[in-house]
Amino acid sequence: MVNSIELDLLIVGSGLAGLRAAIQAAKVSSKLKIGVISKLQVMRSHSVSAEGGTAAVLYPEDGDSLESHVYDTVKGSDFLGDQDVIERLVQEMPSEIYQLEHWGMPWSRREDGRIGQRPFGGYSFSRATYAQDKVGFYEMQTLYDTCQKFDNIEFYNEWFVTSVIHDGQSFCGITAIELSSGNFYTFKAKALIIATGGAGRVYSFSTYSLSSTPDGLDMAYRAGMALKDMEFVQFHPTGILPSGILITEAARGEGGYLINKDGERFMKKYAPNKLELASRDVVSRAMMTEINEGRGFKNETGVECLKLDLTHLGKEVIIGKLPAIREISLKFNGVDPVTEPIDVRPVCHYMMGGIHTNIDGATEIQGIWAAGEAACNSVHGANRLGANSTSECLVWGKITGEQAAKYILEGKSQPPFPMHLIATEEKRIYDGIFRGSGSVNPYEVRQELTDIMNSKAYVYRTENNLVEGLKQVRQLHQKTWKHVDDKAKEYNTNFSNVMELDSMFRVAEVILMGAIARKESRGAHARVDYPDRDDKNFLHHTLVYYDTKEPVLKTHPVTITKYQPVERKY
Amino acid sequence: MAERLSNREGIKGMANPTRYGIERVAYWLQRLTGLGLLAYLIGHIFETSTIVHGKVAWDKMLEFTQTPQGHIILTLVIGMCVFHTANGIRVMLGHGGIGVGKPGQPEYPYKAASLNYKQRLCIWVSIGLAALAMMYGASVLFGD
Amino acid sequence: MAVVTAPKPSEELISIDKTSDQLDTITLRIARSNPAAGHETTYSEFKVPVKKWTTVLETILYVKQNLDHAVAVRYSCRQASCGSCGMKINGKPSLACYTRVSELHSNVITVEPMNNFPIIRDLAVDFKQLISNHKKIKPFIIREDSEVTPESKEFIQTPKDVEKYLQFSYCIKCGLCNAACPTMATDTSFIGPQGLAQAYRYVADNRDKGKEDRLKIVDDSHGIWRCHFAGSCSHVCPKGVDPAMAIQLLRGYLLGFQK
Amino acid sequence: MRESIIMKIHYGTALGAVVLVAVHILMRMTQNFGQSLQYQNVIANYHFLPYALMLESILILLSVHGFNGLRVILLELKQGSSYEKMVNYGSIASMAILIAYGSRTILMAGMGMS
Ligand SMILES: Cc1cc2nc3c(=O)[nH]c(=O)nc-3n(C[C@H](O)[C@H](O)[C@H](O)COP(=O)(O)OP(=O)(O)OC[C@H]3O[C@@H](n4cnc5c(N)ncnc54)[C@H](O)[C@@H]3O)c2cc1C
Ligand code: HEM
Ligand code: SF4
Ligand code: F3S
Ligand code: FES
Repeated sequence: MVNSIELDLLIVGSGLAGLRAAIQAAKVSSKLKIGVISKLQVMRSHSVSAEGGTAAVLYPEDGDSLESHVYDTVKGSDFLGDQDVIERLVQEMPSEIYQLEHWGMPWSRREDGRIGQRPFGGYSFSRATYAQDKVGFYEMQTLYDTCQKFDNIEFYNEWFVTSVIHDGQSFCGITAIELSSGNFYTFKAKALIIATGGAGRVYSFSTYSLSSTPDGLDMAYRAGMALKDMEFVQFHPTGILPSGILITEAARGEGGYLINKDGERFMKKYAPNKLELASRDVVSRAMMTEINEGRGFKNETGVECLKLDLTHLGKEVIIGKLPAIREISLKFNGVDPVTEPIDVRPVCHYMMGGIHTNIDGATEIQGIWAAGEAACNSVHGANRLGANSTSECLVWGKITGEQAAKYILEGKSQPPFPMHLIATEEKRIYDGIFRGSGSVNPYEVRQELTDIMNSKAYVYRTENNLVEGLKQVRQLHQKTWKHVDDKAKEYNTNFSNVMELDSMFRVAEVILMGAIARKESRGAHARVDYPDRDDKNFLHHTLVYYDTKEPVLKTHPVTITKYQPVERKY
Repeated sequence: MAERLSNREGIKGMANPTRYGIERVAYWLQRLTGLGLLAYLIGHIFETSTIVHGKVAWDKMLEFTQTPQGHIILTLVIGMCVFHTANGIRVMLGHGGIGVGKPGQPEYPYKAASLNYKQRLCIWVSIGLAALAMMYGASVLFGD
Repeated sequence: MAVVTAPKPSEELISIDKTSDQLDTITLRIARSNPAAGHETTYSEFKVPVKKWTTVLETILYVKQNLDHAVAVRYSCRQASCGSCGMKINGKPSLACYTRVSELHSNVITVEPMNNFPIIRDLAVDFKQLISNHKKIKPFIIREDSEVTPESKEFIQTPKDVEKYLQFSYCIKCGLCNAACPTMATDTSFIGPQGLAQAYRYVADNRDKGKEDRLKIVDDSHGIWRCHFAGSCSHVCPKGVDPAMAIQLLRGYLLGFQK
Repeated sequence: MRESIIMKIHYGTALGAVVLVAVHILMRMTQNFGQSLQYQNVIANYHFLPYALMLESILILLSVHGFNGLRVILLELKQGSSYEKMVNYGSIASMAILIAYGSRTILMAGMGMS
């Protein structure tokens, strides 16, 4: 007999989006039984690694305006962002910043005691609200701690969710494994919010936490929801070697330079106005061009890179405003940025795509919402601006939490629970994976898969590479890797790692197929063979649906309200 | 059984002062000397109670204490008392938040401000004072 | 125009030990146990290749990926910000992702689960107590107007005000302090340095009005008084939180030294 | 009793003891140490009321401080409500017994009953 737990609202994922949603729902009604379920302990989610800032318009009196934030974001998105959604983000943000502040967020302050902001790539005003360079960490802490106020929020720490159950129209529940005991459970609930974050670990060189795998995306995808715009993967200009740990954009926001082998501040060739603070896709491409044309450095590991120079900022600025950067480069690289430039290289950093939702974060299935990086409500289009993602998590955390809570309170009748799906899922997990057999090492497979993604679908892409990549991924998937050596029930991470790998294959395939289909260069998707943006044929979103044979590609229109596409220059 | 599962260090954690620096040693010494002094206090009260039985009983007791062993114990008590007192004053002030450093933005590599040199110095001074007192005490006791 | 300055050694540069280049294989000993399945602790030994930047977490993951898939270990961010990977490394509570092999100056590395937490399996320990003690001290801003209205602006707080609590909000809830504290070693009901430090973090925040509440909570027979300023918590804290300081400052309120 | 009150007493007794114990020990130093312990001298001390009172306060302060210290250690060693109750009452009882026994000496020696 399968263990079963019943709740009102289920939130999968305890990053910024998940926690914000939980608080909002709890505020709507203290009667709702809310469960936040996460494969990590709740306060360990990837969001703690976000460093640089959260964008919001706080100081119209100093010259900032909502309009400007909207336009910067639209332009950053290379006009693929849905403009109504972007407006929503920008309007909601200021109050979110104040709300966090009221809940205890240690925002860095100006001398007058008001909240501080710093410049960030792609913005025409200094509007990245910051708390040193640990913004995500402090936001997570503030939200996690605020959750402790509510007795109707229950945390399920280290529960691995495996599937979403619905009857074709409405949400019914999920299945999950409690890692500490290894027991399989079903959760029945009236509404679900998927906030499982980004999937950047499908690339081997990545800023993400090791746990940022696409399980959540895959769950939704397998359950019939579309994944949208997955071909847009953001490469951040400055990942350190060899680990890929991020050096935040704030390092350049505070005045850091990028230099090539000739000691040249090469960004002046590519973005004469904004230099290092052009949007990320532009800077990453510039860096790869420099490296490809032989003006890179060689890192000790043999990888080619460029250098980020902060030495001219002085010790005070570095220690006062970028302490974590100094700590990271000292610890993981052995370099003190006060005295030495840091080796950096573009690194997989964000997925613009995700589960297809509307402006309210609702998916195609009734009773299911998605928020945060896992969702794609098209606020970022083809390229996200730095500091806009934590914003997105907060705003749509709040919106979906509120919507889901209200939906539950409306008291729609619950569809009968499709028990047969539970049996199918159990079979997939236990017969398919847990008791599978083979001799291939899943960790080697994971390395191979992520290396393929790194080499075939990196900053610059070509038809050949992408097609080749897709072929390799599919071949690799055929291999009999589905087996788990560790046979213990308790805390079996070998098992969850294999589950994660399983999801990576399907999502990698979606990324590659989307990239092949998009024969243009837009935002983060740069095709060498189609170097220009093609608004005539490709000003639309890509949707990919799961099918047992081959994924099905569709398109979806872009919402344009005020700003017609123009050429994008920094 | 439950305790074993909880993986608590148990009494070893309290009793082993060799890790985590001098502050942990001071913690351990404070405990040990406190207990030692309590034992002595109890003994001392029984010791002095002999006086109610007159001079003979008292002198017999004195004889008993004025052996080399008795002197060693007394020397130890002096040391314990001095250390416990001196360190106790440090601990008390610390517990009141005095001399434990000021909050500020820590810099990597993080050094805890509460484990500052003043605290360390006080601990060493307490140990030093105790040693001096013991030497002096021993010289008086064995000097007779 | 920036020119690459020749890297010059700085006096405070905490550089990677250059001699450790020769370090190429180490022996990693991992404590293995599974109490729920009745398996007592044993140690497995592995030979692991290392480079000068290799962290202990990477050596464990190397084992997990190549030598023994069954090692149970918790990790996520690999950059010392999530607090997952606390364990005993050569006897001292440390973050695995934050300890470079070359720092340990030893060819044998022993990793064991943190003390004072129940073991789930191998290196993964149970955090229920830490989580519930954290909740117990009301780790949130207590005041009536803590929910914003459309007109709300921020509560004013100068950089100086921020400095009074900022350091304590560095806490990543890794639990190393609780693993090191001598009181924790025997007292199953002690709130522990992590929780007590967080109580102070909120008390010291000038936006908060919950001081009395929290003082009441920590003034318990297994509360703040069970800290003897042993300092081991601050000794192992990887984030410079200095819980020992926070606790003494908090106690200052109870003793009337601080207002 | 609130733990803070108990601990304030703990610190208070310690502080009080610092002063008084110092006097007590210095008294041994005013004369040659051996001499100070001569029966007559000791009895004389007990007959001197202020000194007897001081001894009595030292006795009370240190018993309270010492047994509370022991109580703290025992509370940290093991938990459980009946055990903790036992420790709490046990230490109060021990304090009382030690104080009573010591007071008997002071009283009897002071009144010249021996
Ligand atoms: C290094 C780095 C720095 C960044 N800096 C910034 C910045 O400065 N500003 C900015 O705006 N953005 C930044 N970002 C982006 C931003 O941090 C992320 O987009 C955001 O944190 C995502 O939050 P989330 O809530 O959607 O998901 P996450 O925080 O990733 O949380 C995902 C949650 O889902 C859970 N989960 C996943 N799969 C399962 C499963 N199968 N079962 C159960 N639970 C599951 C996880 O356990 C986790 O709790 C940065 C990103 C990176 C990588
Ligand atoms: C005269 C000066 C003394 C001072 C200033 C002093 C101070 C202190 C202080 C501050 C503590 C608390 C330590 C902590 O909580 O970590 C303490 C504990 C203790 N004291 Fe004293 N004390 C003195 C004398 C004595 C004497 C004479 C005895 C013996 C009867 C004694 C027995 C104890 C015991 C048993 C403890 C508990 C130890 C612990 O909790 O670690 N003290 N003392
Ligand atoms: S205080 Fe330090 S050691 Fe303790 S949990 Fe927080 S970060 Fe970890
Ligand atoms: S180690 Fe424990 S005793 Fe106090 S100073 Fe830290 S909590
Ligand atoms: S893995 Fe996050 S702290 Fe070590």
